[in-house]
Amino acid sequence: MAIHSLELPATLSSLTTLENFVRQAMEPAVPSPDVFRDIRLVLEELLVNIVFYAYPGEGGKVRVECSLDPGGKLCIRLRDWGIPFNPLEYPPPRLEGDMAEREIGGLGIHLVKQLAHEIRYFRQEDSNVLTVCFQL
Amino acid sequence: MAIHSLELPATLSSLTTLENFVRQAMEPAVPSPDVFRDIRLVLEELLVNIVFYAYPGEGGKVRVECSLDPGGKLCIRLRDWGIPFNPLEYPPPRLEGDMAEREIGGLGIHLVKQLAHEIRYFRQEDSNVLTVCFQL
Amino acid sequence: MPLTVTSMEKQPGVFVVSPYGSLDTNTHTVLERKIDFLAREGAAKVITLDMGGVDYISSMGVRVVLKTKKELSRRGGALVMMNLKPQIKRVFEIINALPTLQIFSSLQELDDYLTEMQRQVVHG
Amino acid sequence: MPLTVTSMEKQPGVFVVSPYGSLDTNTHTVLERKIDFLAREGAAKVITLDMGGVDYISSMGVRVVLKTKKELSRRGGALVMMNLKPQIKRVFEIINALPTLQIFSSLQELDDYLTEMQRQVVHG
Ligand SMILES: Nc1ncnc2c1ncn2[C@@H]1O[C@H](COP(=O)(O)OP(=O)(O)O)[C@@H](O)[C@H]1O
Ligand SMILES: Nc1ncnc2c1ncn2[C@@H]1O[C@H](COP(=O)(O)OP(=O)(O)O)[C@@H](O)[C@H]1O
Repeated sequence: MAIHSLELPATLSSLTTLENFVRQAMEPAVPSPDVFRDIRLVLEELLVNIVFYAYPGEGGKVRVECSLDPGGKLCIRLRDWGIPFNPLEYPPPRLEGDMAEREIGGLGIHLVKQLAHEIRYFRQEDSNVLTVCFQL
Repeated sequence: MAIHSLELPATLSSLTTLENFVRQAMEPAVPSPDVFRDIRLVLEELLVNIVFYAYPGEGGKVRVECSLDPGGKLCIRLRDWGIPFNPLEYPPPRLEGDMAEREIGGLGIHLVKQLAHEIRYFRQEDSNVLTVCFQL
Repeated sequence: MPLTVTSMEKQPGVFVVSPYGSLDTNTHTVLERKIDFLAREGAAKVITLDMGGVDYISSMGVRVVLKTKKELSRRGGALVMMNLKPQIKRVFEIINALPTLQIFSSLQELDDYLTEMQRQVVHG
Repeated sequence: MPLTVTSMEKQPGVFVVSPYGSLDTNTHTVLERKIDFLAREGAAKVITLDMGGVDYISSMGVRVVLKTKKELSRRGGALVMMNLKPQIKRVFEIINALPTLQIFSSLQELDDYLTEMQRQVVHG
């Protein structure tokens, strides 16, 4: 099982690089457009959150690892060295009532939880390690 | 006098490519950081305006040509095939009074006019040709 | 994938805005600025987002839609949507934004709504 | 050049926000979202933008500053700036935004202002 890995600065411009990297790591598997879109959405929400929130100090980096098992399960592991944050424990946003009335927030993590087929989080030394898996 | 040219899609992600292209076209001249920042700002404002406004239809492209004369004058010519628009005729924004009170707009072209050392515009067939020059 | 945005004025202050491409973190500014522009230069009150050309949206795209709705409501206008592809509808569904957003399924339905809106804007 | 943004709460609702890098079309979202976050989670009323780390700003960066000022004023708060590098000051100068923006030249001056602001927010 090949593992591809990459280290990126935690900036918005890393988004395209990350997407292309994961696309290549999936080969030769060809996910359906729907699954591919879900993967892309989960990656965007997670990377963007690292950019916005993980490093309240001077910025930092993200490490990505991708692995595809013979059964067609793709796992993407994102590691950052930012403040401890476990998205699995983050409370779901208030979803009732008129969206346009309330402050807009908490949508990203909710989307990730709904779209990833599997999510695991652990804190390892000074890093957050989040793994999301998809059955291609 | 070498002329470098490049064609780009009129999208926000072309901004970095455009900046790098112009940086290379300037070589071996080394502008002062101040002039370089002005060039970058003018390019950003112009490209972003083409992205936002030139193609109200389905999007389009931009053609860039750079030339540096022996006297150290750098000219950058941007061509788009969008709606006719002559920024030199665009009225200056209202600059008096409390900025935060009024709608925010018209700043980009004003900045370009103040920062470029020379600006020329002509409409050629179905394209807008805008040339901005800087003495490096 | 980049984003391009076209717009059309149906009646004074009533616009159909059609984004085309991906509505995400790197592109949402294009839609945001187009809407700002229509609000400023076109005195936009009612905006119909024709989402037929959008095949990807992230939470940043959703923010632009919800913020625009908020801003237009504040000014007595409205934002409605039409032609959502299944994958786009799904994103709005997951965050339960569909009840908030008026979604039209036919042009006729939209036109009836706009006529009613226009009557209110003019007389209200 | 990317943009990173740090923030510090000086008093309840009073923040110093320090962008670092380029404040342009591709990066302004980072500052915009940080400010949204402080408004939502920190009930930010008064924001001091410490611009000491910003060495490039385009009209998109200026928009974020002016929009934030507008929004905070609407809620009875304020936006002020400090430590503008000459090249940043020049951009605000060209568009004549300096009279609108309160610029502080020393920490002492800022602190006096914040104390006065805080008194008004608490008692007003
Ligand atoms: N990587 C992260 N590190 C630290 N905090 C985070 C991270 N991702 C998200 N958060 C926190 O979780 C909150 C919810 O995130 P999200 O669901 O993406 O919505 P939003 O960004 O709109 O608030 C954020 O406001 C932030 O406080
Ligand atoms: N390349 C262009 N093609 C067509 N119209 C343009 C172009 N650039 C600018 N404009 C028009 O000029 C106006 C002023 O542009 P600008 O000074 O950059 O400020 P802003 O984008 O904030 O309005 C725009 O609102 C738009 O109507």
